[in-house]
Amino acid sequence: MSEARKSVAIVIAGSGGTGAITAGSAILAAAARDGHYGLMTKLSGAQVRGGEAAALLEVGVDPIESQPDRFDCLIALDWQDVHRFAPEIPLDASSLIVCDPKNGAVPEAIARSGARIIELPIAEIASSVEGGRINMVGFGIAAELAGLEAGAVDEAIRAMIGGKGERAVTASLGASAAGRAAFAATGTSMKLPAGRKAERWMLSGNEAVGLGALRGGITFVAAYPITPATEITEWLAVQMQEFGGRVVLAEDEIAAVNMCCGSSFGGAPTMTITSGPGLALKVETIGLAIAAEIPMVIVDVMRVGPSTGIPTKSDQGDLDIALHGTPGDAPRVVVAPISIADCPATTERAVHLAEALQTPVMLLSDQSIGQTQTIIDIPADRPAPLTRSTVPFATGPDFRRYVLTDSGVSPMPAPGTPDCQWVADGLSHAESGHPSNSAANHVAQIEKRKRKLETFDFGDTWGEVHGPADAPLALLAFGSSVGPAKVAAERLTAAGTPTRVVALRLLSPVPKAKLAAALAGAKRTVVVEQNHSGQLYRHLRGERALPHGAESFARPGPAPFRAAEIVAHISQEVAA
Amino acid sequence: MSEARKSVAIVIAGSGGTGAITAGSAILAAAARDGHYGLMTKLSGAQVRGGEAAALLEVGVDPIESQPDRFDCLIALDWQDVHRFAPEIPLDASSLIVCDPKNGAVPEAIARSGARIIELPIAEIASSVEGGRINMVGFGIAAELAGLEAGAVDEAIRAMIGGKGERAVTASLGASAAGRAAFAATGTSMKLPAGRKAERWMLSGNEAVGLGALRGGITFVAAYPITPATEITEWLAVQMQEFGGRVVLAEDEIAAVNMCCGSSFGGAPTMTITSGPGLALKVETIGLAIAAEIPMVIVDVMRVGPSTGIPTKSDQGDLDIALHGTPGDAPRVVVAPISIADCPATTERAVHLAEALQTPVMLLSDQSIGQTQTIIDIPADRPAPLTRSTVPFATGPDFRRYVLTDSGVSPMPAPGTPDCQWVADGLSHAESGHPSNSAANHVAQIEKRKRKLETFDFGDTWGEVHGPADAPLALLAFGSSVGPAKVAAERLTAAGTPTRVVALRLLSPVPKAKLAAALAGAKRTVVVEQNHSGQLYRHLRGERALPHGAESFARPGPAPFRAAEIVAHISQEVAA
Amino acid sequence: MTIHEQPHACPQQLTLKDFKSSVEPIWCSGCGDFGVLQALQRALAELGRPPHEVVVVSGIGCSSRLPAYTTAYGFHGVHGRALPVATGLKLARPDLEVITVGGDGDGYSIGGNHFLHAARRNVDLTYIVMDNRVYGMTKGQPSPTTEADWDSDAAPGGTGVKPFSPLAIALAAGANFVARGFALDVKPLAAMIVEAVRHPGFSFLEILSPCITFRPEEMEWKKSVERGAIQPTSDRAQATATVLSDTEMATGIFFKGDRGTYREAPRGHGDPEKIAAQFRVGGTAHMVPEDSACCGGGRAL
Amino acid sequence: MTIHEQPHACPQQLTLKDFKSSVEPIWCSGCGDFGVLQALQRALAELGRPPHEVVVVSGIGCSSRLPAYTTAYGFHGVHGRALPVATGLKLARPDLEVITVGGDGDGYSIGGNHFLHAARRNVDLTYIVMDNRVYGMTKGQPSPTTEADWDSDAAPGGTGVKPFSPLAIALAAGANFVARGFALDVKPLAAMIVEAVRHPGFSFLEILSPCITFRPEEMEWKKSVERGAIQPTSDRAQATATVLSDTEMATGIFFKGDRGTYREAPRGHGDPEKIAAQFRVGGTAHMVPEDSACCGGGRAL
Ligand SMILES: Cc1ncc(C[n+]2csc(CCOP(=O)(O)OP(=O)(O)O)c2C)c(N)n1
Ligand SMILES: Cc1ncc(C[n+]2csc(CCOP(=O)(O)OP(=O)(O)O)c2C)c(N)n1
Ligand code: SF4
Ligand code: SF4
Ligand SMILES: [Mg+2]
Ligand SMILES: [Mg+2]
Repeated sequence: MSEARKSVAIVIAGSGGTGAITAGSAILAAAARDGHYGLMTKLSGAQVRGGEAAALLEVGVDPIESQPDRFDCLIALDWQDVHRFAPEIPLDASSLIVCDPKNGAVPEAIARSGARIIELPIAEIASSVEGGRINMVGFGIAAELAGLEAGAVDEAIRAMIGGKGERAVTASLGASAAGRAAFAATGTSMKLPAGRKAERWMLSGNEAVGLGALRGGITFVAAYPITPATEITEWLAVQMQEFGGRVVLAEDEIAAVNMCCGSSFGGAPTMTITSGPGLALKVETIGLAIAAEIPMVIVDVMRVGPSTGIPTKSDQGDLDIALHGTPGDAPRVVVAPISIADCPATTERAVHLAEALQTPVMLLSDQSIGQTQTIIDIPADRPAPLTRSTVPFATGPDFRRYVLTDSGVSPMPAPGTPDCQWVADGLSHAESGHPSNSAANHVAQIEKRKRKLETFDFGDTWGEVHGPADAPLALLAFGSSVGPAKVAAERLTAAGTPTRVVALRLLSPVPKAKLAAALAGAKRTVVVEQNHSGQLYRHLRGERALPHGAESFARPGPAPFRAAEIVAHISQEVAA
Repeated sequence: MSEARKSVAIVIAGSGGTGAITAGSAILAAAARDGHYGLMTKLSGAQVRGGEAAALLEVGVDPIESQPDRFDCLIALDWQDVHRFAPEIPLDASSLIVCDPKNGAVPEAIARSGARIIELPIAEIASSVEGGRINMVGFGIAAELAGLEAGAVDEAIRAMIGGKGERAVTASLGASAAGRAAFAATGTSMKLPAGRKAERWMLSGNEAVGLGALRGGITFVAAYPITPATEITEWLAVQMQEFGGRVVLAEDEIAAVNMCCGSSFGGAPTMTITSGPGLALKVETIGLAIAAEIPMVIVDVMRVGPSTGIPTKSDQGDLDIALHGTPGDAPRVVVAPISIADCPATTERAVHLAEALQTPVMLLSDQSIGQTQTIIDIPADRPAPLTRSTVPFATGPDFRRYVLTDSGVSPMPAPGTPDCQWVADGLSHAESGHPSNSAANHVAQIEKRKRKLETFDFGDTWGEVHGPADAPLALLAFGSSVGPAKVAAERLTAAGTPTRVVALRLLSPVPKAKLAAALAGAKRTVVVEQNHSGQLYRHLRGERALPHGAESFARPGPAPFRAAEIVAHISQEVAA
Repeated sequence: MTIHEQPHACPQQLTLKDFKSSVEPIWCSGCGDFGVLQALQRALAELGRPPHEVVVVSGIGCSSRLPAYTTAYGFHGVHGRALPVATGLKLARPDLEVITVGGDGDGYSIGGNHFLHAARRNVDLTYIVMDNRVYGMTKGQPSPTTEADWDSDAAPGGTGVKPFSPLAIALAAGANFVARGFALDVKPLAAMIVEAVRHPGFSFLEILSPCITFRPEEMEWKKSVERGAIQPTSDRAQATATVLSDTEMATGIFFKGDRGTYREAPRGHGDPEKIAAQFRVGGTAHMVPEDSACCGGGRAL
Repeated sequence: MTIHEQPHACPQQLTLKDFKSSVEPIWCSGCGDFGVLQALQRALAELGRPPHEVVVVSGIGCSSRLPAYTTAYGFHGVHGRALPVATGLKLARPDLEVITVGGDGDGYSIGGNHFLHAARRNVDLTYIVMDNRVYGMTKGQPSPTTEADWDSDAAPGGTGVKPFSPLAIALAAGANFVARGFALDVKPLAAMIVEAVRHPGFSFLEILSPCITFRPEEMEWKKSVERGAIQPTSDRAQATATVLSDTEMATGIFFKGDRGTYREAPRGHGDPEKIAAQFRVGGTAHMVPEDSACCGGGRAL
């Protein structure tokens, strides 16, 4: 893209059954073996199954955390319905389109980009290899374009296809080699510099959250399927066969979160997993868990709302309900991973926080984090564990489940512990846990629950600052908006407007002091988020955690949030 | 209370079965007939039925909108467990306690107030009348204390007891007369000046909301019982037997709100009624109704939360969920009556707004408004009706349910209309209503739904200003906090700190311009609300609708919000 | 969603085409739901109500996408709540023909409570479930009718939980018409739908509808379905015994009852001021209605 | 809530008193639920598990207040959700004795779906419903078991809807033990609870428990209950026929089944780093597990 090429952005697309996604996965796998980083987003049509599909990739020498502004190359396995993706595949005059002339003319919606067209007989190349498939030819073309090392390419094929037997491997190796050769013959290349080979992780945000759950000690999961969150549940169900623990498929989301109440009351670190519509069904019980002080982690992988919205696309519009979707005053912990790489640690931390603070912790991921596949450095650190306080200060008649403490946390012995019987209750209660209508008890307990969040030292959990710490311009973002904000900040800084990014991980309770320190000296603060009403902005303003004059840049899904539009917004507003 | 007595505050209390509440109702009824205003709150113990009960009354020459700071007199029919109410019945040295020496000593918790004790043989007086009951003696004592006219007193008895036959009436008249005589003999009086006799209304906020629903044109109600909202549902079910229309008892709150979707889609003005925990269950479907633009009114009679909390006590803690309890960006209309007298018009208006704007309208009442019985002037005006736009701009293939208009409102023909078939859908959709993943359609529709709220002229609905409009101190309040705020403002003004009250009725969309005008010139703005976290304050700050330096005074239930504590808070903060 | 309806002269002349919309189904080619759609369109034509007097209501799932594919009015609500929507609609608008459709996940899992209570309430509705024994839309998780040993990522090795019989539940809850059909037998299915719609009260149709994508083995149902094995009865216990003993593959009408349908709404004077009069007090013109003056008239206060 | 438990030497010596808490019930005097409480305390004593190994789980309602009145651990959750709480607890802690209690509104109305699915799932739980055919706590509205013509403000003249039989639903859904008891017959009720708890899987006990305040006529049940009229069977269809034909006043055990209970959780190595290894790529030390390298290992992706 820039003069010293650091990455190449490629799309492989085709109609149902052509295997475009598999080809994309293979490119990511090969890039990883060649020492590169990369990121892959999948697109599919409206059809439940079997419609057009596209793999959107960027591979390069540095970690990649957001979708590119434009693509360098579109490899079309065929054209049937692929034009429907045109708005999501920005191409321009310096892009390439590689396609098979047999499939007819490049559709107008795509051709109008002005990209240079390279015609290759993809189908013919494939059929020249026994068992060869066009997607593997496409894979070879992409690998050649990016200049990936032949060894890494073949290794990736072996790793992916190996299970299908040697014949299949031979066919794929052959088709990919033929594709490489054919593209090499065109004389075009966007070769990347050599990568720094190292062992890394290749995974999606949903898998990364699953891993964080296991590391945090989750042994019980109850959930109801919902896109784009189901993959976490399914990943855990499969892994727990080996790891131990249990995933229960509940009859609905209400049952799921109530099962979590039961299991957590029983002493098990517990998780439920959902997306917006399912979260809506859980909020009554989340209020119970807050009032009765029952730990659990609630994962919400956000999609485009309101209502059913666009289930397969990303948005950050559930912040409001995550923070406030409960009747009565029910202060809670809300955290959001700031990248895919951050998912394991933030999820693990979420489990710790739930257990230590005896409260539900909401983990806000989103479709863009959850369903994007990426290559990351293996995270070096894991958060230090925190556990549930279970040892009573006194037993027998003197045991008080909700004894008032300075920290606001009281001992929570599990059933089976002698002489500590207590009843979890959503009614207002006294220190003993007995229901009480008394104002004194109600206020003491509501204060206690607030105190335990406000006095806790969240340490590093609060967030991160990227870029020049004294930059006059600060972009404040959370979740999947952090990636594009970071790229935007780098470009702005490079272009002479030093810009820092404040990536907020702890959304509630608002880490006011840390935020103020992170924003210190900024002349201009812009809250960047992918939703319509500026939910983070409103939240932070409501909490008096934003400097006077802070601005909001909010834009809803379904279109992915790109660095270029953030840069454009900032520059435009500066100009104006 | 003050030197020129304008009201008298009386409690009648007794154990289960003594009939304290009936006596209290009779006092209210008699005061109404004597040209007075009044307000009655009921207290009962933890027992489901049959425990101790108390009627807390204030009657006086002006309308009364909040609980008094203290009571002038406690009439104890007996003492069994009545001490449990002590924190809710503030008495002081200038109060009276009227009790029967046969019931033993005044309980310490009550006696410690230093109130003057007047002993009367209540039981003996009752048994001196054939069929006489102690509560009617208590009623007589109260009527005498307040100096209510004998005719009004007797008329109230006839109206209340008439249905039980002449013997019962005679017994009650006799017992009440005996009580009056006995108290007159003590020489003590807190006689009110003569009232201005006129026909008025005596009703509770819950009934007033019911009436507003009928006036607004509601013909379909689906609900699930929940305290303190059930009375609205029950009142409507009874009235609709005569008025017409239908109340369906749904299997749960989710079914209720979905039934409302169906009925409203069918063309009927529709309502569902609930309290916090039930509202929590409805939020997913509220999001659907917002996305698919289905009108309905959702009544939430707030109680103390979080979770089951204290179902019979008041709090204003559901504002957060009412505003934000939906995944995705789903802008909505939220209104709150500012007094019991305001309930009919605000409810009627809520129905109009739902129909005209094709959107759910949340009506936030609270336990204190809903379950308090009061006497009000018969409201003079009713809001001008607004109706649903149903006439299509075009039919057949050209009909577009969600056609983009300047107002954001599009025609919504009901099933049965030929050539306009459409499908209501919570998926993102095009103008036609067809599901669409396109960013352009999604953004156009999300903007449309925002636009229809933001460009609508809500007129007077926004709220009211009370007191000197140029007062340097402004108290900003909603719902049942308005009453105590008004009393506090009067006192502050009288004491030399001119104070205005800005009573906000339209909580969303925030009427920024009206609010700014109402607050113009105020040096100090204090947002007064009955919840723990200052939800209205946070909301208005988040929306940038508060002047710089505005303060929050938030205090949760269950204790009733009283004028004295608002005055104290204001004065303290001024001093500090 | 706007559907481009063909103009038609007279209801009696309706054909399947009058109920075919221009919206292209998102279903996988070969999905059993195409058969159900066709059968429904045929049935609606035979029933003779014009499309604008029919409403098709659904929840969320592949099967629940059906409303857009007919020319009737439609309501594609949230997951699991089709029956309450249909109930509210039918009660507010008894003049309309209300057909509810959906999947086994939508209707038996998250929507199970509404299924129970709609059957009990017995509003005059028809409920068609396209049972593919899987959550198709979310890509293949077990539903309440999935076999205990069906392997999936969500439940590796199977849930281990025996599926329940939706017909038995419907019978226990009070449904007034209970039948099982097969999606690919379009003509008999259409006839069954016609009968269900005509039968008063809550009519329940469980349709075996193969999911070719996540349960390709269900295409074998073509062979294993036992056609016409069932005789209708009006004896609920007998119908239940038949349901509990069958192979879950028999198609036909199991039960036709004669429970009274849900009552009509009271028709009233519609004058709110007459109602408001009960609150009047202290004047001379109006009598205060007994009881209501002091305690709100409600026994629940 | 803390309960002040008497210390006891040996589980075998437990008495009713060991399960009596110091918390005073909020129930109206004469409420049937007192009988159920006593029967449960007796049963627990007989079962011989110490109070700290027992958990009583409930929803919201008069009847759902019961947990505080025993000395066991307890969970008084939200309205209608007792069974999922109990399910999660029992699955996480199979060593505990988990008893679920509640009312007809809690269990059959808002909680109906969980009732269906708990019966189907067949986790080893006991579910005791105190059925007074009314919502007591909210002051007298009709429930799913209320007679069609019972007059109330909420449904003047009655709902007009025939009540359903919870026993028939439980049988249809797959409950493994189904019985009906009467609250005021404390001793036989205690024996029935003991049997229900001992029976593996989901045991359902419908208890007729009069609400003296809102349904005073139910005190007549003392006379109309048919005691011991029922013989248990293991034939689900036969039990259903008995349920459908009885007067809804017969007490006894209707059904004892032998369905397998919900499966145990997998026990594993518990080492997350072994699981994390599958993500490794590009190094030399580790092989990338087949398939998972490129597409996340899930067939659902
Ligand atoms: C509240 C909520 N929970 C979960 C989902 C996700 N979801 C969509 S469809 C579906 C299941 C569909 O299964 P079924 O009803 O059997 O329909 P099918 O796709 O098999 O026809 C689920 C769980 C949702 N949209 N909303
Ligand atoms: C979500 C929710 N909806 C409604 C209520 C109000 N509510 C409390 S108890 C109850 C019904 C109780 O009836 P039942 O379960 O039969 O118990 P009973 O009081 O008769 O023993 C209702 C509707 C609530 N607390 N929460
Ligand atoms: S996934 Fe299954 S149910 Fe869904 S459309 Fe495809 S075949 Fe039909
Ligand atoms: S209201 Fe009825 S169910 Fe509730 S405690 Fe009183 S008698 Fe029992
Ligand atoms: Mg299905
Ligand atoms: Mg009950």
